[in-house]
Amino acid sequence: MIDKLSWTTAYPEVVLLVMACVIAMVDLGVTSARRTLTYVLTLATLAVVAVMLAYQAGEGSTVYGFSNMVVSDPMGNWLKCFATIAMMVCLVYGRPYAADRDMLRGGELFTLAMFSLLGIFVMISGSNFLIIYLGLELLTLSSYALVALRRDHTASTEAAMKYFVLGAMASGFLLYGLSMLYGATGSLEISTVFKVISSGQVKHQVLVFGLVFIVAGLAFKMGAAPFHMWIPDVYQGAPTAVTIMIGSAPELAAFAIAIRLLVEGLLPLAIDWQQMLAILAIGSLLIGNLAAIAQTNLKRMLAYSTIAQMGFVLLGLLSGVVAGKASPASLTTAYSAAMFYIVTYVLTTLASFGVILLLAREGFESEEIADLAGLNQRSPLYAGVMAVCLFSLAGIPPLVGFYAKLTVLEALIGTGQEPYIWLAVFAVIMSLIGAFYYLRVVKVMYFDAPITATTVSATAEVRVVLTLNGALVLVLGILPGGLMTLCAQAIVKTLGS
Amino acid sequence: MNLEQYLPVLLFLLVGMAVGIMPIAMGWGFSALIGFDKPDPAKNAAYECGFEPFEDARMKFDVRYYLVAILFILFDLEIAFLFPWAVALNEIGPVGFWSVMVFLAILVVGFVYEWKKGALDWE
Amino acid sequence: MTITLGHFLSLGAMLFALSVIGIFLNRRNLIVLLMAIELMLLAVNMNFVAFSHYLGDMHGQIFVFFILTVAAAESAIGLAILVLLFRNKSNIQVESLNELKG
Amino acid sequence: MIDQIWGLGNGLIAAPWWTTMGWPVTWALIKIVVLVAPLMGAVAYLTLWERKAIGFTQIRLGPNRIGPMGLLQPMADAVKLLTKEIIRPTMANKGLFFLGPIMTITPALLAWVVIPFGPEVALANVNAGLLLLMAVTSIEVYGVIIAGWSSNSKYAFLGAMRASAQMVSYEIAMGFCFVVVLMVSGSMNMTDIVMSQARGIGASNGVNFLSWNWLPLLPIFVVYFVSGLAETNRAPFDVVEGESEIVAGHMIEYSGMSFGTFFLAEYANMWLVSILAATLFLGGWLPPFEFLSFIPGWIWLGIKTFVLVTMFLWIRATFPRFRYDQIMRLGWKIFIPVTLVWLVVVGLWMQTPFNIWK
Amino acid sequence: MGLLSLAIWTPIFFGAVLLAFGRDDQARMVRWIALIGALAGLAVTLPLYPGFDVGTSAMQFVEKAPWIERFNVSYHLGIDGISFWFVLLTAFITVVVVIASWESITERVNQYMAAFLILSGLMIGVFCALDGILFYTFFEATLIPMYLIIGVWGGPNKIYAAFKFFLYTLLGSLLMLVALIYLYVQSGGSFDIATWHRLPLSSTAQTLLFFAFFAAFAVKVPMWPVHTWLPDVHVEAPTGGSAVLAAIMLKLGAYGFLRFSMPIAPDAAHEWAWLIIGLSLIAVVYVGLVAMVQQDMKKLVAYSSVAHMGFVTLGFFIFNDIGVAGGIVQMIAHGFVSAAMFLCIGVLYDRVHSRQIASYGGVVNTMPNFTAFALLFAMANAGLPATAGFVGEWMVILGAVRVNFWMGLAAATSLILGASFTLWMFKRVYLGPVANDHVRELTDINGREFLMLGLLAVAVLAMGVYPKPFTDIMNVTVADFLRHVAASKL
Repeated sequence: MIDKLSWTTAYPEVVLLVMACVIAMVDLGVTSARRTLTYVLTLATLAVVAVMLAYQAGEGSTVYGFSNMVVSDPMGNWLKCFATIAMMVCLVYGRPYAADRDMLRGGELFTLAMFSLLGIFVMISGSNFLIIYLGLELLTLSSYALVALRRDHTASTEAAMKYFVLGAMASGFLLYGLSMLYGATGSLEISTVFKVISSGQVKHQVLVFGLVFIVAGLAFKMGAAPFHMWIPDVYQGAPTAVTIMIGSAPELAAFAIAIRLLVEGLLPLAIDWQQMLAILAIGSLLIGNLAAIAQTNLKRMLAYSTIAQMGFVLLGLLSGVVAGKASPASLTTAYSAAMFYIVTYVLTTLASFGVILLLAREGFESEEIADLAGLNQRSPLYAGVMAVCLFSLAGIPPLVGFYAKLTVLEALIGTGQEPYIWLAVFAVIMSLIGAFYYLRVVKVMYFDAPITATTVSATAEVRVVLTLNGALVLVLGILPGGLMTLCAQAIVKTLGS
Repeated sequence: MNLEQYLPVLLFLLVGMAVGIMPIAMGWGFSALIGFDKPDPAKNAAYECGFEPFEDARMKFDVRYYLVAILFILFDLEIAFLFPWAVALNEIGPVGFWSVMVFLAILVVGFVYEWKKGALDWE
Repeated sequence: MTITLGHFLSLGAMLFALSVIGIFLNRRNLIVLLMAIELMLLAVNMNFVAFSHYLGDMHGQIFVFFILTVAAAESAIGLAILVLLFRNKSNIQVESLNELKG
Repeated sequence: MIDQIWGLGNGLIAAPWWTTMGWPVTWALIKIVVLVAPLMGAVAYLTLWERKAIGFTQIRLGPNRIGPMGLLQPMADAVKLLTKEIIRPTMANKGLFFLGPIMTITPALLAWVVIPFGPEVALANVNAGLLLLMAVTSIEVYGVIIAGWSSNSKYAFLGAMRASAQMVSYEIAMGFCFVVVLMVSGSMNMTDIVMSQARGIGASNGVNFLSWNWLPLLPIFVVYFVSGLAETNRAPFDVVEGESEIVAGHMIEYSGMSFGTFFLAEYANMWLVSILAATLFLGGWLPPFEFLSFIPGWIWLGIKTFVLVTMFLWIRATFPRFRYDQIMRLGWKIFIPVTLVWLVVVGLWMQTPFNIWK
Repeated sequence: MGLLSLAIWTPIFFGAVLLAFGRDDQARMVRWIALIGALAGLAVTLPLYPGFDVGTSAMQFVEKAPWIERFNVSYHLGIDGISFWFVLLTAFITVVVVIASWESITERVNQYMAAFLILSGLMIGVFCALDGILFYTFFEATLIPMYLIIGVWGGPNKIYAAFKFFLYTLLGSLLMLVALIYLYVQSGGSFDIATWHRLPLSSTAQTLLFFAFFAAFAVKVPMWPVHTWLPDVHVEAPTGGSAVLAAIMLKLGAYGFLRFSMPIAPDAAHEWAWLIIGLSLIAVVYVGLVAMVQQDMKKLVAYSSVAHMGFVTLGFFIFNDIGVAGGIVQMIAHGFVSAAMFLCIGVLYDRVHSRQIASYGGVVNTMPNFTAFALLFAMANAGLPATAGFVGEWMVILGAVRVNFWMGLAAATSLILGASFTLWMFKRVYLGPVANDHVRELTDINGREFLMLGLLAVAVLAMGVYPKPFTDIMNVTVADFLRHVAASKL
């Protein structure tokens, strides 16, 4: 029975879990205020895991393990790899911030980050509803705790509470949908569910009933309107070092389960869920972009921008099946576009929150847009990084955000369906509105006079990583081909069968 | 399934409640009958060592009680997990056994962590 | 009268609806919110157990087991956050969650 | 004989509703009454025995005025409690205030439903017996909390907090004890648990008691029994009602029979813990030596239970009260690790060829 | 690396170097490096002229390399007779602008110079790109440096102007993006512009595409009524920004008409030509009148730019060789002339810090050399013969008359209007007695300013006197272009 487990599918998870436990134990003996030992161990572990994942992903094979409970496929491995790297970057950026705010009294920031990453892994790997659910909960439970990590801060605890209530409700919705699917198909296994639905023996109404809840739950997790309520509050209220964690790697996991559930499991119902996603996408683009204009808090603005960006991801997801027919080409185009979008979005988010983290000092959060005033005079480098990110989010070439939008629009228009083309036009107009509020931040950084003359200082590792991160947004913009091909191949190999 | 075996459980539940209610009802009845039922404000006031009650009794209390409650919930569920495993231990072979050992190991990590963090101290 | 799957599902749906209503309409106490969330998970459990029984498939009940555990962990974290909130705000009214908006 | 009575009752009314519903219910009720009535008697006389036993330890007589050797003392106590005024504090939540004692006694009685008094002699021989038992006894803590909360008195409230924290703490250790027992017996059915103790080297050689669970699971047995003390809030774990600190704890506002109900529950719980210990660790109704098997099983069970319950009294007479922090430390930092370790030890043991529970 | 790549990346490289290593306290060195970068950028474009084969309409100096293989996007560069001069023009204007900004910019010089150099490279990229996405990338990327140039170094109302500039142009170009992707899908997965030229399209599709492109290019040109951003931006932009904006950026839009709208959707172009012509005539006549009443010199020149660009679009959409060629010549000429006009205003502004016509008067008394240049450029702007402005306008008017006399007449009024507002401004600013103390204290242009105005003056005169080299290069291409546009795709 041992040999049926296929441990190879779970090596990264095992390493991560063991090391998370070890680090939790080691941390008990660490007395340094900045938790250097814990920090270094965590980063080393994550680096090892990332290499393992990249290696597995590079092999490009799909392996099922643990009696078909988990799957290790290229898409999942790449997403996990990116999530690991994102988490490393988050920790590098976040440590000085956390140390200044008494969040490193224990090593929880690191262990919880690792556990949430483990949750992400499990979520991405799950090929069974149960596993996906467990991963999701591991992720969200760790996230709740992370948000509340700054114990004496009212806004953080309030954000944690809101996050908790809405997150738990989202899980409830998702579960309810899953229970309906289970009842209708008699299986928790995604591939079996797919087969049963494809056979057409199941009542359509029951499936759609379940589907509504699943889509609602997913929309909650992704932060798509009208289920976006938690995003602004949590982004704003959480300590920025945690906001960056919530805003980056988990988005990859949300994307992965959307693919797993909707595509690998419920593709025969694509006509139904594509309509739902279309509504969600329109709502997200509309609400995200319009509400962002009114924000004065940068984190909150970026939260609304996240909602808007999720609208684009949804557009990618919904353009896979054309007129009820799923051709491999259209599927690949659509889902690899969405994957490219989400990966590059995470990259950009990391850098933009990294700059916010960098500017925050002890007792000063630097989260109002006005706090960035004259950043260009104070530090042209970081102003440049931020500007690159903002232009990228706005979708201006030659930055990577443009190619993300391009791929998604291409997928949409490639369907050749008139409603989809109008959707594309709508998305384009909305991103124009988006450009406005991103520009406003650039304006503040470059055109306004600085409030303080203090120069921006950063530790060496933050400086290097942040510069690389910003440069990557630009370089991937100039040479996006590699990542696009990677996404496409990952999707082809994963969904090919 | 031997659901019919649960009929006595239900009946016993009712009897148990009756046994709880009856003495109180009887006590009530007797004291009313004999005439000992004479409430007055002082008698009906909450006990406070002879003082007037200062404030509402539903006050803030030590956060450690919450902590105990939270830890209890978690550990109790671990036990709930162990129950079916323990029952089936002879049938599930080494894989089943070692899976739960891993589970217990993680549990122990958590336990040691909270111990070292002082969550179990009551000082 | 025999109890069919439909009855269980209706009960599950009612519980679920009640919990959603509880979350959205509750304007008073956060503890009630936590309870509504637990209720939601119980409604799902009801579904799973009913399906599992009528399908003759064990997996649904295993799922319930895990949901129960997760629900416990969730309520533990919820309570912890609640305690923090109470320490910071000195009350746990839903209305007091008003610092973040816009 | 029992079968004859069953047949007699079944033939009493020749209607389907009677044979399918009416008679089984009546029959079950009869059995319940047959169980509960002696139990209440045992509870009542446990109070007398407690006072007598403590009297002996302290070289005094104990109750000796009412009836010969004070044998009617419990009756007198009952009459006194019944006629006392039941106070309803002004500030209390009335409904909850009376729900408290009911919630305490109901589970204390309900748990008895799965206790086997002999082979096939249990009210409900359910498969998930131990689970049901654990579920039911867990409800007890609600009674305490409700009582403390509804009284709206600081002493009651603090007492309830302490009591519930203590009870839940020891419930974990107790739960782990159950798990270990389940591991070795492979069933949650109480009868099966007893029967599993009838196998082994000791049993096949006529010395049954060496095959009982108490020997291989000695640490677990000790932990279980001490946890039982704490669960029932008995001395030396009775800080809940520490007279010098918070008077009677969550029961402070209760009087007359509503107070008496708490006592009924407490003593019923003592019996329950004892009989459970006898069932899980001391072979239930099994005789200690094969040659003693002519004595009926229920007598063995009774003897074992009585010895254990007397241990409660002995311990009360002997030990000073723990401080609260000591109680919590014992529960969390000693019992849980001990049970965890023993659980792993037993688990590993069962994986080896030396497994004695095959 | 081919010549075109060099032309694009040389200035961008220098810009990046300035951004990375330039420091505010070394402004002098930064300026020199910028000048070297601009000159290097110009130098690598010069070999294009001898290397260019005037006898063919095919793309020359072609470079092609796969870029984003996933979407079949390639790094595909090439120039033909239409785009040839714009590459040189851009490189040339960049040099002039760097010289013009030598002293007037004192803050964050490295960023300023870098922005111009990068902008220059990107604009050359637009003219060279033969791949839809590459074109779009360069086209859009120009927004970023220009936005920063206006916003950071602009006038008091710079932020409003910068936003207006960015959002107006972005709106148009996003619709163009949709059109590009649509074409990609229709062509079966190609972003190659030449492939698109040959792509048959239905009438509806052509119309939709035409208007999608129209949205992008009309804003950029700018055509009436979407021209309103231009005066605002010109007023607020720094001198160099205005010069580049007027000289090159407006041409991006007009160039887009030639490269995309007309060859890809020729039937729609014919069908909707009346609209473009109408709008162009409105621009020429109405905007000319508007220019007349301006009090602000920059605004006046800005409006005159709108009017002149109206000529360009008019020339394109009358579909004959003299009209199209005239339009292109007009674009080049306007590149020189408008840059020169803005630089002249810049010279005055640097000294008096006012752009109001009323603040000046009798400048000729204190700045005779400068006034001579100003007179030349004013005459060119008014389209007087023997200046660059004359050639293009005259060709367009000729073309228009061939199609319809009244159209030609309406277009010709612009000669009168142009002369009136330009020369009237010249009279009020330069002629007459010294108006106030500011003017009295003016000093004449120094060597640097002389150099930059001189360069432009040479260009303006050369083009006006001997336009043949310019038209020679484009003749074959334009003829071929017209043949292509005349053929229906339906």
